[in-house]
Amino acid sequence: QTAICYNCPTEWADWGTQLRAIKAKTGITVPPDNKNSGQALAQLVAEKASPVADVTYLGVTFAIQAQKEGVVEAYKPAAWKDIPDGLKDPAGQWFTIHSGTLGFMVNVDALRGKPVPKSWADLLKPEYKGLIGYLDPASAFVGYVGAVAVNEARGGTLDNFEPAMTYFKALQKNEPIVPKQTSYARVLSGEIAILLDYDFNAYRAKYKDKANVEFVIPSEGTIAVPYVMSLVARAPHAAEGKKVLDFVLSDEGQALWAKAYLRPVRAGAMPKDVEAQFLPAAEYARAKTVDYGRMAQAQRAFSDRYLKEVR
Amino acid sequence: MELERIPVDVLGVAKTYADGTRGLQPTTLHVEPGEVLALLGPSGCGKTTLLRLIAGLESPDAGGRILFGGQEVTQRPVEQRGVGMVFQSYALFPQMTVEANIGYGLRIRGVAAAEERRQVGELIELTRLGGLEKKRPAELSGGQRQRVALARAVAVRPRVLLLDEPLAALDAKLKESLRDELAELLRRLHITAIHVTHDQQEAMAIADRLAVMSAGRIVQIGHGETLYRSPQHSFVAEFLGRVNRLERTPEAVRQGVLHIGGACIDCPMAWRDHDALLVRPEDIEVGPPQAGWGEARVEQRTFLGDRVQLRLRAEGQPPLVADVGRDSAFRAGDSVGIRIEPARLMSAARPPEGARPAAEVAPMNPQESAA
Amino acid sequence: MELERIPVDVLGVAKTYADGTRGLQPTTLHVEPGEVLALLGPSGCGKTTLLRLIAGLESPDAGGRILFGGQEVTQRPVEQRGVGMVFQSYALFPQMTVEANIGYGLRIRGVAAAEERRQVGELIELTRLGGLEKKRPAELSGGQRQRVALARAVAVRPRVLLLDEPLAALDAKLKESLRDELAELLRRLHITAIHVTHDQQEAMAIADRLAVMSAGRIVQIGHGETLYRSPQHSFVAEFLGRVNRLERTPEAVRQGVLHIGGACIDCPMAWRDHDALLVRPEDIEVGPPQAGWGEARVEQRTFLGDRVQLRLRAEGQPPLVADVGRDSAFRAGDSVGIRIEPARLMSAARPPEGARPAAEVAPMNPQESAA
Amino acid sequence: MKAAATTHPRWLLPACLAPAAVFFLAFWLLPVLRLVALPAAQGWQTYLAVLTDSRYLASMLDTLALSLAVTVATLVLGAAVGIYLARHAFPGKRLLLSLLTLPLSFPGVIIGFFVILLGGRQGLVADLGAAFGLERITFAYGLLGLFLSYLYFSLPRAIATYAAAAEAMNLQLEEAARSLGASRLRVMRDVWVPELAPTTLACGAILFATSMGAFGTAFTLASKFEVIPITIYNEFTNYANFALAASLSIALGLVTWAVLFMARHFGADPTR
Amino acid sequence: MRTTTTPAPFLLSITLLVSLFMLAPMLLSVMAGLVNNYSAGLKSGLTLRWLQEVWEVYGSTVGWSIALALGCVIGTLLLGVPCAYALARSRTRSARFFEELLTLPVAVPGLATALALILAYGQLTAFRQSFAFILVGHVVFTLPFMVRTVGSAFQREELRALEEAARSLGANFRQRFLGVLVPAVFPAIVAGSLMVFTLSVGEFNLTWMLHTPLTRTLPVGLADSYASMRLEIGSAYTLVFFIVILPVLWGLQYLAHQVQKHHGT
Ligand SMILES: Nc1ncnc2c1ncn2[C@@H]1O[C@H](COP(=O)(O)OP(=O)(O)OP(=O)(O)O)[C@@H](O)[C@H]1O
Ligand SMILES: Nc1ncnc2c1ncn2[C@@H]1O[C@H](COP(=O)(O)OP(=O)(O)OP(=O)(O)O)[C@@H](O)[C@H]1O
Ligand SMILES: NCCCCNCCCN
Ligand SMILES: [Mg+2]
Ligand SMILES: [Mg+2]
Repeated sequence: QTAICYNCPTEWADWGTQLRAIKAKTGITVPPDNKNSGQALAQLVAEKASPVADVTYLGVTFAIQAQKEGVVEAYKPAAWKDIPDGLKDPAGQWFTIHSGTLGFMVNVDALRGKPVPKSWADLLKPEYKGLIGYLDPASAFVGYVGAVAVNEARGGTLDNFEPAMTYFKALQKNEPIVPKQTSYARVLSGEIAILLDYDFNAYRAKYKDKANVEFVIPSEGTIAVPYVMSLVARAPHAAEGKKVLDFVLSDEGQALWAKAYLRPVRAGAMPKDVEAQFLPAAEYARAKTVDYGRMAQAQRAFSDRYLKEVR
Repeated sequence: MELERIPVDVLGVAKTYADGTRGLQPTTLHVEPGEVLALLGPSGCGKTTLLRLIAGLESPDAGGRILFGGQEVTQRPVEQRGVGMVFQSYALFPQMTVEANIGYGLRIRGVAAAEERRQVGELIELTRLGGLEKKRPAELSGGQRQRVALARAVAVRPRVLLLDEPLAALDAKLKESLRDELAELLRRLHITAIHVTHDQQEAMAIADRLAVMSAGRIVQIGHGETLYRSPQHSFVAEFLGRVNRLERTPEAVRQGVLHIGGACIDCPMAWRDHDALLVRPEDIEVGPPQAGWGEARVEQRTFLGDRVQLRLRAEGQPPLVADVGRDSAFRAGDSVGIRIEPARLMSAARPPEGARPAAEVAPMNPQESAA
Repeated sequence: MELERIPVDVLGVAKTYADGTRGLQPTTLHVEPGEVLALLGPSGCGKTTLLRLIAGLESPDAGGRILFGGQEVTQRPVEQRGVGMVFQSYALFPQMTVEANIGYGLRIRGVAAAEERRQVGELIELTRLGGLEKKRPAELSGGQRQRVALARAVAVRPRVLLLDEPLAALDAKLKESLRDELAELLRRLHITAIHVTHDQQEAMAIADRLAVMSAGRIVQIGHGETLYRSPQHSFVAEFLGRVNRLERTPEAVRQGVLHIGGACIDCPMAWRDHDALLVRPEDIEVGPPQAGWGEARVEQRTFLGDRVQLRLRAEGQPPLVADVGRDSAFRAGDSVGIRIEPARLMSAARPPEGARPAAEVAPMNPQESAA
Repeated sequence: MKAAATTHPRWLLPACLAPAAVFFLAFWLLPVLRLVALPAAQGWQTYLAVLTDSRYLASMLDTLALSLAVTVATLVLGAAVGIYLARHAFPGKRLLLSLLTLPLSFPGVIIGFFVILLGGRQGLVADLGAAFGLERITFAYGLLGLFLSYLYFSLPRAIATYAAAAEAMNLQLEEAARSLGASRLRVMRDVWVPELAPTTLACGAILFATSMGAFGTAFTLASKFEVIPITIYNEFTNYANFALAASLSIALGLVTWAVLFMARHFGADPTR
Repeated sequence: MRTTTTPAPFLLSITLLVSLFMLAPMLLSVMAGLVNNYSAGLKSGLTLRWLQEVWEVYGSTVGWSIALALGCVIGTLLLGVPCAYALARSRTRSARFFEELLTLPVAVPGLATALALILAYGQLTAFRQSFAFILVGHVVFTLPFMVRTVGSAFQREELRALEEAARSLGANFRQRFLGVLVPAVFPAIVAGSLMVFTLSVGEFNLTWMLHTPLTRTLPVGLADSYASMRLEIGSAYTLVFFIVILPVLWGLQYLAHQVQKHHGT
């Protein structure tokens, strides 16, 4: 019994543990897969005529795009009603399983004594020259999330990316590293001291990998983003796929996400001891949500503009 | 080892290559059973083309026919003609041992291993390759390779043996000794053989008859001695050895003589009206100045071991080269007498293009094509 | 074109290659100003090694010295020795025209364009390359290439000309005619030259003196005629031409004679106690059987154009090869008489290894190293 | 001798060719033709995207410039090393040569990472710099890093090719030039360069082709300098815009193929 | 060629510099895969645990990659060697055209070739989800290298003579092709195989699109581990790559060398 999941990498969001739990509880083998959201979407579209995957895990905007391409299919998992509206497609073409909040993942040691930055504005200071990294907004979903976050924080909207553009242009003076894929390891090694990244990565580094890492929610505010899953249209092992989807939303599955520091979509599933390891709720108050449908629509125009203007 | 002996007939065979080059003009040739015929000529004259046509490695232009033992083989590919070939590069199979090379044709024919061993052993003995059975071609000397190539070619008991410059790849000293060895081997095998070369000494040493070729045709065919002594064309004379060109003034032509260093030599009847004649270096006698002999001065003396070569300057003639015995005492600067036996003079005339080859032994010509 | 003429001295020069091969044993050699010396010997005997040492392309083992015109050049690289070189493969620059090849050394020296043109023109004339100025090496025949290589080498007015088998790449016919041409050219240039070859006729035709080498040493040095007629070692005798080996029974040795076909020949005093002697094919006289001559049977007769080669079987001797005039009427199977002038007999002895080379013209030997 | 048209049965050569031809047709030519038709669905001008969109054009020109620079640098360095290795015997030479050519089998990802190990913030050079009291020198993420990584995967091919070519070089030509008084520089100009010209052309073409298509390296380094394979990748993964990705691929393929074709046309075979 | 003893200081220094540039990263990464903590360096101590971890997660990719590369060699041999022969012997315009076509996969980006393959054959699920799908891509990409390497060997004049010699001895096509021609071009076949193996084992551009979660190869795994895991793990994976690939490559190189020596004339 096998189900293929696109974009379920062992090292991201602790999918490794999740996949083992799926195997143990449902008997279904899900091989790990290291695509990112974009790669998964492209693959799904390419394989539309004869899909390989049964389920997929995507950043929310990619799920909306996948829906448009018609490569996903409606399915309402067992815990459907526990998922807040706005965090799921009404028909069930996609639904959130957990979410993360974008902020600064800071390797304090790598700062070599400099203060931990607290705000978007701090990052523009010359003292952080060479220490900052962010994922390519034109290439990685996390990168785009960072752009939307700074844009919202500095007064922009999904119709007006001017503040983000100005910010990235200014940031270039600090010679940032702009990788195209998750760079968790590079922060740990100190190659990147400050990375625009999710809270769960920072907590993992801090608590699991015992690194001297801090997570900062910038004072001007940020956004939280849902990560969603979908059943692939005409999935070859649809039955197994559905079982997988049910499991990741089950109490047990949700608890596993929480232990990996991903905020489970079913709020009740968050264990108290884990909650304590997060930043206080007051900090999280600065994390907004946005209209993810419009965020998806705006992505192309933003990427083109970013590629043209930020050099 | 006794081999079948058959005659080979080439009847009006020509070859035009795909790019339009006329590799061979229409040619007719008869080879006697058991005869060794040499195809001799300068580079590009069509020797290889003719040999490959006989082998079946090229197909002739329409109209040409090739008969082996009276039987038409024109349409048969080389695999089925029963020829043995020795290539200039030997084309030994590099990955096979000497034994395996020689036995290749037998294995192809499905000869039993024991029988193959026996026959290969016999050939190894014949070609004196004993002790080298397990070596590979790369480990052999040029002469040894040549013998393996020959043994491989005759192992399949071909009806005709074809050799394309089998000695060309060897150095001068080795060539000379292998030449005699090959001649002996061919005589011992007594097989109909056609041997391509551009070395006249090699041709004369190995072959019963020589066919001298030029520009895609056979210009003269016959025994080496005849061709050397009485070439019917200056081309043949020049090709078979060094020659001196002797000029005749119009007056000398009228008088039927040849002037050289003041002496007057009677011209043989046949070349009476030619304005130039040829003579070979060894046919110029050189002695002390004496009555009736021409006068000449030695310009250069070159000791060559078995003979001495003198460059002579005689009145009324371009510089002459004479080969004299190695004890000749004449030195550069000496005045000497020279004499030429009239019978040694040869024609310097070039035959008209496209003339039929002059044949000493006339080949049977059932249907010679127009050249 | 007049060139400088200097003597060349090689004093106790040896060469051990990086892999331990002794390419040349300690060697001492004197070349007279303007002399053409040939280094002659079989493959691998060290000819090229010696030549390259003189050129400065290899450095000698410690202790060896090389003098050009009395001046030590041992440490100078080839660029600064003022030598001209002609390579076996000619090594013409393929991308340059004939002109550009010949003028290359002059351009390197910064000679003005007009002067270069003048000098190149002179050389083109000297080497009869007129009309080919604009051609590239690939478009030239072997002989033309060889002349370009020579012209290029002498264009820089070298003090010593070094030639490494300049004719080896040519086919037999061309070789013979270019040999004489090269000899003439060298004589006209009158330059100190060292010429490597393994062809004895070439060496004799071109060089004033020959140094015959074997296994890394010079075994005999002298004029071609002397070496050919009175070789002091069987190696030299064999290398300079074909020889027959004549065996002597212990009894014959005691009697101071040589038995051949029933005849008895007096042995020259010098070789009285040798148990084998050598004789060249052209030194065996062949005539009708007659009193006092040995008896032999003709086993094979090969017509070679300028001569006839007979293989003879005489009692008491291995098969002999005799070269006779081309009009010789003897055929295979005939009984003939043979005679050998005792003065023509040569020693078959091998000198002890490491012996000092026998020199006809003793080189001046300031400090000959122990061999 | 000219190529002899040895008499073969007419069907023989086609029969030998058939398996490869069928395979190639089925698994490359037909699928790719279908891909080539994709952009047409969005209007024919999609084919010209690389010319009409300034961003794609810039990306293409940048890639061309980078590939060209890398090719030239690799040829110079590869020739020097190849010639040295062919000329000089020393213990461990075979091992060194095989280590130097080993990266031929490396995926581009590894190479990108190597450059980070060398020139990243934690890299060897930065550490060395810091040890000597200088600031931490980083070059991995800039143009220099990209250039060096391309150099890294190009050098092995050049070294192997030049070592083989230098092995076959006619030493006598060089000696002839020297005997005529040529300096080292002259020997290089008049003997080495012409003699190695076919190798240089062939090797240069394949290096250029490889550089144009290199993806993994640029992907790992992710410098701001966007090469065309990354642009194609972005179109492909971010928007699943296959038509545009195909159009850009065609443009890249044409440029690369043209270079390979020219090299072969001038008598040098890059894939040999 | 003879080697010389003439010093060449300029060439030597370039050689040293380039060797350093090529070898240093390999050494660094081997080291990184063996230390406990890369940023702390050697003083953090040596360990095999990264290697072990890699072996657990990615062990299967090693075997598959080698199997794939060997399959690719076999595939290109079966398709390429007869094809090389045909192209070497045929002088028609269409043969030249086909030869030109064959090199196109080298010029077209791997991504495009892979996409084309998926669009054309993606619906054959069993095929799509097996290693055969990747194999097909690798064969298409490496075929020109095999064809050209072996083809130039077939074009040698002496090969024609060898073939004619075999014919004159009565060998039919199969006999002379397998018995004479293939052994005679064996050095080229080994060289071509080495090249194909090398290219296949490191192939990422195509493979990255063609693979599925169940059909991962070494380079794909490498990209994963570099992208998402600890530096030490990525490095340990590189070390695994060395350990696995080096003996195979050296074995093949040794074979090539032996064959060359054996066949050298
Ligand atoms: N395959 C071919 N295609 C076109 N022309 C050819 C071919 N083979 C030979 N020729 C031409 O045919 C003529 C005769 O060539 P052939 O090889 O028979 O000469 P040859 O006498 O054997 O010369 P060589 O002594 O150089 O071997 C030459 O002009 C040659 O260029
Ligand atoms: N570079 C080298 N390294 C090692 N040994 C060498 C080298 N060059 C020549 N030799 C060896 O030195 C000896 C003399 O070689 P050399 O080239 O001088 O001979 P040669 O008389 O010129 O022969 P040939 O007539 O074949 O050219 C041979 O045994 C040869 O193998
Ligand atoms: N195999 C040779 C390495 C060439 C690198 N090309 C980059 C492609 C990315 N994998
Ligand atoms: Mg020929
Ligand atoms: Mg030599």
